[in-house]
Amino acid sequence: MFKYTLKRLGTMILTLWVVVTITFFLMHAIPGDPFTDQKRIPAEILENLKAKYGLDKPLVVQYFTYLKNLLHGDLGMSLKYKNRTVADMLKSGFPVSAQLGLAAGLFGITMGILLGIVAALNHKGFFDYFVILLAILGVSVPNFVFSALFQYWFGVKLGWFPVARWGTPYHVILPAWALGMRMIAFQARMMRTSMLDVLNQDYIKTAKAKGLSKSVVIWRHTIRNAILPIVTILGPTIATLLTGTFVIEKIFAIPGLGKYYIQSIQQRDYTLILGTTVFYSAILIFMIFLVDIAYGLIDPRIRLDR
Amino acid sequence: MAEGRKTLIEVRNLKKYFQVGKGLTLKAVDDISFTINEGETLGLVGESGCGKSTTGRTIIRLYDATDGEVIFDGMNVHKLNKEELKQFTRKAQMIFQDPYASLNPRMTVTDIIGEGIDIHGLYTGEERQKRIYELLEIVGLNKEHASRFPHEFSGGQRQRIGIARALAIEPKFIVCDEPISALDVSIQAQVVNLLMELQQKLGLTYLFIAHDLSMVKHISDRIAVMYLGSIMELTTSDELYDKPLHPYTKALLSAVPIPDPEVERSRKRIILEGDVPSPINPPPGCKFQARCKLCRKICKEQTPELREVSPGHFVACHVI
Amino acid sequence: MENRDRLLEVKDLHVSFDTYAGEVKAVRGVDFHVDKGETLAIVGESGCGKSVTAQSIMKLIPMPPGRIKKGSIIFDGKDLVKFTDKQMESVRGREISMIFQDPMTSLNPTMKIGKQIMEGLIKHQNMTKKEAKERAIEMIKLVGIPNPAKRVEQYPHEFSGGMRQRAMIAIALACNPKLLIADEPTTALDVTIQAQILDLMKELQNRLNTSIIMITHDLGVVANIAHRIVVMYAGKIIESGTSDDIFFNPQHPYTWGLLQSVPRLDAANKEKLVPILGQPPDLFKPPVGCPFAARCDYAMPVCKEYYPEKTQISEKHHVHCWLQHEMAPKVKNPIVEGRR
Amino acid sequence: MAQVQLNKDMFKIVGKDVEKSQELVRPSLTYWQDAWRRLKENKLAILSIVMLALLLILSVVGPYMRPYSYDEQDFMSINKPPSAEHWFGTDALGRDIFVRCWMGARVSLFIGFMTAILNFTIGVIYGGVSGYLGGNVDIVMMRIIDIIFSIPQMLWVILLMVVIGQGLHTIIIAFAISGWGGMARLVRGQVLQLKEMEFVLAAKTLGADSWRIITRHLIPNSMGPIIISITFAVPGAIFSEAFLSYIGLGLPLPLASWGTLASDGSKVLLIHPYQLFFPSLLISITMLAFNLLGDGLRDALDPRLRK
Repeated sequence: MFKYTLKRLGTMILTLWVVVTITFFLMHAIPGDPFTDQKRIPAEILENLKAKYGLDKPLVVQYFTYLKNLLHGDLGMSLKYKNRTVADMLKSGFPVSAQLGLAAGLFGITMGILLGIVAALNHKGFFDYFVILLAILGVSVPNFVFSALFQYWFGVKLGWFPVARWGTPYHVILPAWALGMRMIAFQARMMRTSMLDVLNQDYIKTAKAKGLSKSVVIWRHTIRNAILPIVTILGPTIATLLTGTFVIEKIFAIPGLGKYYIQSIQQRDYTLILGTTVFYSAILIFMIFLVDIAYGLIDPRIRLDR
Repeated sequence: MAEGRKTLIEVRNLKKYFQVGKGLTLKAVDDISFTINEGETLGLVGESGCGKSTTGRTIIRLYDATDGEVIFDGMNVHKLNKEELKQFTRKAQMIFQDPYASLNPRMTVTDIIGEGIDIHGLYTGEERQKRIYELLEIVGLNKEHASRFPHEFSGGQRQRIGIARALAIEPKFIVCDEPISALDVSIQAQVVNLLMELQQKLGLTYLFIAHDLSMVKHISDRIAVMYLGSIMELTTSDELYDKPLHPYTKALLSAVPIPDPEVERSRKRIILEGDVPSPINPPPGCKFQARCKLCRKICKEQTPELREVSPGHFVACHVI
Repeated sequence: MENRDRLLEVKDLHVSFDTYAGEVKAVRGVDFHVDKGETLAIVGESGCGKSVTAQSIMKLIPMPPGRIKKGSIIFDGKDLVKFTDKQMESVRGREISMIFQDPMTSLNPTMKIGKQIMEGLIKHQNMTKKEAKERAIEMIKLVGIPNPAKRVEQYPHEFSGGMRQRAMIAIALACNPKLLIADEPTTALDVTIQAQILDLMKELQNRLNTSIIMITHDLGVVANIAHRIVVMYAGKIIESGTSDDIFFNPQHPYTWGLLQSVPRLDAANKEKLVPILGQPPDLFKPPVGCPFAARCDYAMPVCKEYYPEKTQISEKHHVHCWLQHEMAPKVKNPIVEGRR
Repeated sequence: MAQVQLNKDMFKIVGKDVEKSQELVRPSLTYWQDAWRRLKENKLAILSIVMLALLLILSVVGPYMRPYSYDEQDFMSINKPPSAEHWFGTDALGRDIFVRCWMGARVSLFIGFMTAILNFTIGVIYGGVSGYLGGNVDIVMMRIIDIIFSIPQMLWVILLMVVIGQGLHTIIIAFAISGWGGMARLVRGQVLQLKEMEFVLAAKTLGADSWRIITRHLIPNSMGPIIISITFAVPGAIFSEAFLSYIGLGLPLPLASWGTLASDGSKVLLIHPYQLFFPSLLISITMLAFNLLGDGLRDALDPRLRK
């Protein structure tokens, strides 16, 4: 297990490095420099600005400086917000996004798995078709549509929850729900297939042949094995969750990381784009690492084989 | 009955290793040598993982050998260039184990059987069709089956199609890789009878690979017993049954149940203990040492050579 | 017919599967019984209904699409067909156990072997975890797996095929069942391992006096282990009798065909096999008469019209074949002739 | 059994009738015919095909059904709800939403199909080479994919859009560069599995060259899963485009796609909900139809059902 973890850790760092490198050079491949559009800046001030951000040095030097600073957690200064570091902005936005993501993720995974289980146990029954329908709707309807619907119904018409903004736990419910819809759909579908697959396995027959009760067969033998493939798709799921926050935070006017990211894109704040992308990637790669480790813990075959 | 005949295939010190991870070598075939005479059937038996299928595949160069050579009719199979290799494939063919996986599900029976004819440009147009009908008849199917797809046939019928495909380019030699083990008993006999008839009629040479010793004994002139990539014993099939010498052969023979309750009741079994060890990084010495009751010190140190103890009877054992 | 030694009696069992294309009649009226301490072999080729029959006894066929249409399964005086799922739970594993063909897939990959043995014990014998574990270690030792204390803590992927089948036997026999159903338990194993497992089963049967139903297509295995044999074809029993009856005095042409189509290790070399030509019928539309008629050398017009009644040859030996009818011509029995 | 009339004639041995037992009773169908038969039985899938055909037709003729052009502004009728004149209403600049929706359909569907085709091409070549060559080449090629695609596609797309600028072509380029990983993995898996199948070995034994093995054996047998994957790739791209437009990285004005329309509509959601409703409905219907069709194809083409 130790060796396995170490190997995963190595892969993680390598991946992160590749991503940082690609992103860095992509950002610097943009023609012109970040200040081109600000025409009124006199030449010497421009030079000063460039020097301040280190843009006057050769690209390779900039790259290594960036890497070095990155190791210290320094992601540079924002180009558009004067006197704010990128790290600062991430620090203020991340907890909000994390809360939203966590709420949506927990909600999505639990609901998805639950629905998947119920559907599989009710195979070809009414509830099964209901879940299939729900799952297809969930992947077919964009989450900004869900957001709009929820805002309109539960916010404006019924007035149960605040329409937008952030602050109290009440504020979390609508955006988390809208964000979780797609996840529910994915997980329910996956869990259902996985359950049906496991239910057809020989070892389920063995368990039944032992005289175990239906509930024991389902809980102890079926679900545990059926959840394994769910764990493997957690990585991509977290990724969709992450990109989902961009839109949701915009719609619900939530002061999270996604909002900064979108802003940075619209304002072409390159250091902020670079910093956010690197940060997102790091989070995601770390999540995937955690998922891999969790998988190793749950599945004894992996634990010892590698 | 195979004596005095010309040698068709000579396998010399053939090795086939697979790399299965860092520093791990799976020695599927580990230095084996034998010959097959023209018109005879050599049986190759052993338990799963003993390397018998790999041997068959390496002989016809589906796999490249790690070391050693295969001489077929004067050709050094693993040294042939592209053009020579194509000529070689016309002479050596294979029949596969799984009747479901061995036929391309997207092709009609005509195209499956005709593939070899097309590749080697033997016949075209109407002649090609005529030849395919002829082949179908030879293997006990009929014209109506030609336009059908593999999934419409039962296992036994599919195996017949596989045989027709191999026969289409008129080979001299066929590797039969467990051709009957996926079939029901009553169908097995059909296929075995067909193979034996074809051999008589067309003068074919077979390498018959199987784990079912009674079937191998039934069809083969001589039998080689494999264990963990090595040949343990090689002799005529009657001699193998009457006078087995290697302790593994003895155990294997005694493990095969005989469909006769009277015989079974009075039989004394040699029950081997434990399982076949892994062929990955095997210990030095005799491959069978871990399960052998006669194991001595030398068995753990030296790999026994396959030597001729009486005319035509080869054994690889220090104790014999 | 009342018999104190009788453990299981299956009467007129019909099992069907509803598929989208229609009803597949997998088992079509099957009668047999098992006595205490005996081994009954059910022999037949793939698709003949032998596995379905066995799984129906445990009511392990998936329902739906499967269903027991008709018949009774009397076990120890009670009709299992009428049992509810809940009632079946106390039969399965405790009274009747089962082992399956593929030991690689029939153990739960994420559960320790020990725990898989303990489950049944805790459920049926009200053992504490500690007692169950001790018993599990004992069982592992009993089935001949070395190092039992270490092995209970391991997962199935750490066991070889033969060892897994031993573990399956340990699970099955943990609660001392009266009947063990073994569904092709050695088919996926190598011969030397098969010999080990068969030996083990016989030894345990002697020691524990368990009855065994052995499902197999391998006549060699049957000859090795069975006391009595039932031969199935296309969902019906076509002949049944003691091991000696079936091997030395079979009466059904299908049984003749089966025996003649397998080579014997101790037979003279290159003796031609007598295959059964053709294919078994599709059970979507089973033929009205004898299902074997299309492949039978001795088929008569009557065979294609009517299914033959049961004919008693001796106390334990009966057969379904029109050749037994008084109007039928006398034919030579190739098996009896061959033995002379 | 009822008493039957038996007579001597019925007891003459006539022997076996092997032909009869070997008769193939079921009709002969090719793989594609069989798949089509199964697909036809799936009502939802057929409905989806009809819906998609309808969408395609409307995207062609829709803009000509009303006497407005997609960029014609009419300040006399701003934010008008749906009516006989403006079927889907008008937007903040007085443009007809019905016409804009079908112009948007052209753009969205074009993006969807182009992306699917490009991903298919790159993915099949990359995955095919990786799987067919195997060994170390395969290991390296797959490692590259693992690293690149551990970051969600959307992040790459956003970066690329920032770098190469906004526009219809750049969206498609960005999707093409960032979206072929799944297809490559799928094709590689298929090839890897198929090339060890006995029928491919048989072809090799017969002396078939690589070209023949690839064209006659590998490609025909991996088409099923590839087609399914393409079916899911089209809506995926439409979805992503909508998403991009929504966060302001979509098409430049006055071009419209469903995504930009929805994005515009959402700004006035609480006052004029219909402006979001129509484009969202079209997106959802398209997604639904493709997803249902994909599911139907999966059931129809799944080789496991064919035994």
